[in-house]
Amino acid sequence: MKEETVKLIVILLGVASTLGIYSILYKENKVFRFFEHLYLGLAAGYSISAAWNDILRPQWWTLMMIEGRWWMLFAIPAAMMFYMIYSKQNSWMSRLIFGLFLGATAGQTFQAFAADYFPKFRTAASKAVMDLPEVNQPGAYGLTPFSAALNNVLFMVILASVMTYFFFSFEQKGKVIPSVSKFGRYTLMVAFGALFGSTIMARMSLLIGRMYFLIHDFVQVQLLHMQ
Amino acid sequence: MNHATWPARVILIVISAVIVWTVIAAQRGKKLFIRRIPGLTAIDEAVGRAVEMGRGILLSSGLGGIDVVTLQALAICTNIASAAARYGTKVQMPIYEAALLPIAEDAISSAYNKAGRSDAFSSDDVRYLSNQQFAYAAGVAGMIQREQYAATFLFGTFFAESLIMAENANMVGAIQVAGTPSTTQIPFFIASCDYVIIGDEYYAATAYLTRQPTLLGSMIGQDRVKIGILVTVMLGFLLTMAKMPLVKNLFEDKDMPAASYYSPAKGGK
Amino acid sequence: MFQVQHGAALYTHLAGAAVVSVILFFALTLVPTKLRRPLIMAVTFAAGLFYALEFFWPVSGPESDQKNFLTSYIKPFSDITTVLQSFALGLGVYSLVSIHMRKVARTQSGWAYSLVLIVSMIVMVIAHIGKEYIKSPWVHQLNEFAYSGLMKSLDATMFSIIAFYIVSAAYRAFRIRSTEATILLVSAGIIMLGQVAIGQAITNAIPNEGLTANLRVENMANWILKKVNSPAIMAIDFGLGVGGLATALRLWLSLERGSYFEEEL
Amino acid sequence: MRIPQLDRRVLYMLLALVVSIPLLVNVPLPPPAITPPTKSFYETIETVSTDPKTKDKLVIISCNFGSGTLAENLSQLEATLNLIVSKRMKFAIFAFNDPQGRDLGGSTAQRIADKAGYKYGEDWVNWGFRPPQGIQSLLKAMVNDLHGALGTDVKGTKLSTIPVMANYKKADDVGLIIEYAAADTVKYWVQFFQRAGTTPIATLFCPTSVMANEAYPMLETGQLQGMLVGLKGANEFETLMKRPGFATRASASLSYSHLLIILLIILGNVGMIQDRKRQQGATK
Repeated sequence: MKEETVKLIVILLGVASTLGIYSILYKENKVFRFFEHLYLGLAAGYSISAAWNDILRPQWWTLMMIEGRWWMLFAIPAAMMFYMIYSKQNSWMSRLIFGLFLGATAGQTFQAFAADYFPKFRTAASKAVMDLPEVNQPGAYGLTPFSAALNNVLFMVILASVMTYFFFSFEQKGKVIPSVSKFGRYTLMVAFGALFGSTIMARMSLLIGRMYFLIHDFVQVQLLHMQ
Repeated sequence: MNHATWPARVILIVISAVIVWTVIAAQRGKKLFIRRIPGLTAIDEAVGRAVEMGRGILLSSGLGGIDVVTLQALAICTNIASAAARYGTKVQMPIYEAALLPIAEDAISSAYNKAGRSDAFSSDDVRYLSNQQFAYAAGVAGMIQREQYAATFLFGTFFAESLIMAENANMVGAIQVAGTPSTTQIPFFIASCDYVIIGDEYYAATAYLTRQPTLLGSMIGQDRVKIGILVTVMLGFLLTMAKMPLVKNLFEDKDMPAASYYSPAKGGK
Repeated sequence: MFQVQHGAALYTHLAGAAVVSVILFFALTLVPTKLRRPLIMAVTFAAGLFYALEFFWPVSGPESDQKNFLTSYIKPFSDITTVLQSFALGLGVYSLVSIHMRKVARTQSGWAYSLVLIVSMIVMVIAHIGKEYIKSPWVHQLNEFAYSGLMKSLDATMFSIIAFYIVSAAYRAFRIRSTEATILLVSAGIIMLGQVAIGQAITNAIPNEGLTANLRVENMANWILKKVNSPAIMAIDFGLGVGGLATALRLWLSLERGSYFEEEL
Repeated sequence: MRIPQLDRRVLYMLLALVVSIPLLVNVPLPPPAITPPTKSFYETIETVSTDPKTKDKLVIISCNFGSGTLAENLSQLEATLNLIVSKRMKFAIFAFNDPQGRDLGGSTAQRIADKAGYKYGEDWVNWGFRPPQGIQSLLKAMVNDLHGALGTDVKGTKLSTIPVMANYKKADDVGLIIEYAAADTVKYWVQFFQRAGTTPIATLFCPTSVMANEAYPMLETGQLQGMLVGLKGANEFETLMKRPGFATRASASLSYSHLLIILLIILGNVGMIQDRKRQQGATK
């Protein structure tokens, strides 16, 4: 096949699958169902190939058979333990290998926690209020000392009230705590609204990408031969 | 931070000790209180609705691999499955990460066993779908549209596909409860689901649903740690105000001049 | 003992390893029921301890190359866990294939779709693994069709379908029903306007300096994102971090009597 | 006038139209406001490329995106790479989250590099893809030994034999990291690479606009020195560089689709208030 023919078929397949998937927007139908199963099949095939091409071959097979690290063979019995779930008597062995993964994940949590949260604790704990210089650093939006201080106080108030909202070990009653936690809930709503609003742009960008494919790559270039 | 600094060692060990201590205290029979969490109370209601309507329930443990978040999701799903099994409602659970399949199948089938309904469990109900994000979403969307579930429960790590799943379930009129530590997805769950479990309510869920001493103890421990963090941070804030930035030094990792060094205001040029 | 081997020696070593594997595997099946749970707990603890110790143990060496006695084992260990996890994919594929094969074999309703699934899976495997080994052009073309033509488009399309759903979700959910819903709506609205040129144009006439700058919509949006959003998200994160750490501790120390460790082994 | 509740299919149709029309015909649009993260992004590249301490160091272009987020990430990549090559900085393409990133990044870099007269192997290199599962340990290893940890480039050539890599051996030889991502992959650089050498490395982030939210705090903590927020950021960057590209064109679609959503929300609320009033009237 000529390269151009291949390219054309690739684009036609792309158009068909795009329209096929979009058809679910009208309602669930046979075309969608076809593409859904096609997709699941391709995805499964892709996972298998990726597992071999990107992981098993370079990190296992090559090391074992070409570089001669024969002890890599022990990966097979270890991995077999996953499959012991299908054995009535020895299904406990799948939990043994699972335990290894579980422990490894748990052990890494300490480092992840320290790396993720310590800088945040520090930021929160070192918000200045007094003696702020006129800040003009990137991201500081050229704040005056007064507004920077105000914003930093607000930061603490929001942080504290949202955290209060998430305390579970006592009944939230009395005068102060319920209103603090209510304020926390309201600021959460502001935050979620903001997240929603700012995500719209990302999702629209995706749609623009797809529409550009349909309009430019398919209609304008392939059908109308525009460049 | 590639390796712990001294403050990090101390703080992490204190945090861990507080949690483990409360867990052990709870296991020894210390009485513990947990306040009402509305989103979690809704789980029973949703299962009840599914029973009334005589249609199935969809569980999803999200897109995580073998990690803390997904194991917690699995624990929540197991609780839901056992409630559903008691009423004899069918539960289906599409799985994302193959390595989780045995453990999920095991958990759900043991939930059925506990309810005395092991006959109702079919291993096809916990099935692997795909470990490709959107193939999984397409598969779940298809399942929802065809099976017309009465209730869907989405717990675990979610990314963009959250809305595809939640909107499709909304179209078929399912009652939906969702919970995720992926904070960015919460607004979409709020828009499409009936009840949303926010933030670390997610980690409180199993404690709340089962009232197991271990879990309750852990939750109380977490609460104490959070209060400790809040107090420390506040203290640091006040000390900074008084020009004694103690806490700043305490959490210091390594001097990090990157921001100021490259900031044009201070003149790298 | 663990030395790199080549040629015939490699094969004898592999054979030896295979024999040892079988023996070890058989030995595991003989572990008495009473010892099984402690064994699982020990393995879990040891795997976690490895990472925890590596992190906590004092380090030495030059500033840029600080290590302790475990640091150099981190990479091999994580490599091997990656490899093991890839082997587990077979479980998923087995589950998927067996469900759909059964449908095809019994010609249950929708069996044709199941057939599509299985065929497309096989095609993808041939094309995508084949392209690494077979130099003939048809494999590459098949890969182009299956991967670039179908798979990539399906991925991108399924991702972009969210744009439609976000519109219907916004239309339905953003109603002034309660205080909370109104706050959500207003905040989302300001951000949306502040993000795009056409929204910014509304307040373009207001000077971007001094007090009046606060009235410009993109500044308001930025203020919400930076000054309201970030402490709120940070507060949620603190809770999640502690929750995750607590769950990790329970799993690591096998304190949990959750569903998957409860049953008789 | 009574406003009816719209069927979701009508909403979908409207959206498709609003997004496609600006792609077909030129629709007028006011220029975007340049936001501080974009400005700081631009200035960081300026600073790194002129500071004698950093200007000869390597730039890591980390392409962790696939074809799904092409509209956002690829326009960011094009806009920023154009600036990098005009500063004659040497760069390396790298991907660890999605193998597509290697190909998309590689082909884009090839195109831009060819135009600028860059030679592969002498001015730039493509390190290729490494699986995400082992990325933490890989980055840790890269801190002290880029050549050993990475091994070969995308074509299988040993890094130690590639001329451009001769001077770049460890983290201290890296002057700038730019991460283009559809996920929160920048955290790996921040956690395991950025501050692991003797001096911290300036790190810039080009996320899809959705991932930007989580990254804002990192700007404040100084973990990131600048950020291009999705297509919008790319559009601002193109405006700043006075070199309009795809992002500028697509931002009309972006603007009008936002406007549509706002109009729909208003319509929905008016309809709801009308319904509520009518119900009150009926009960009276």
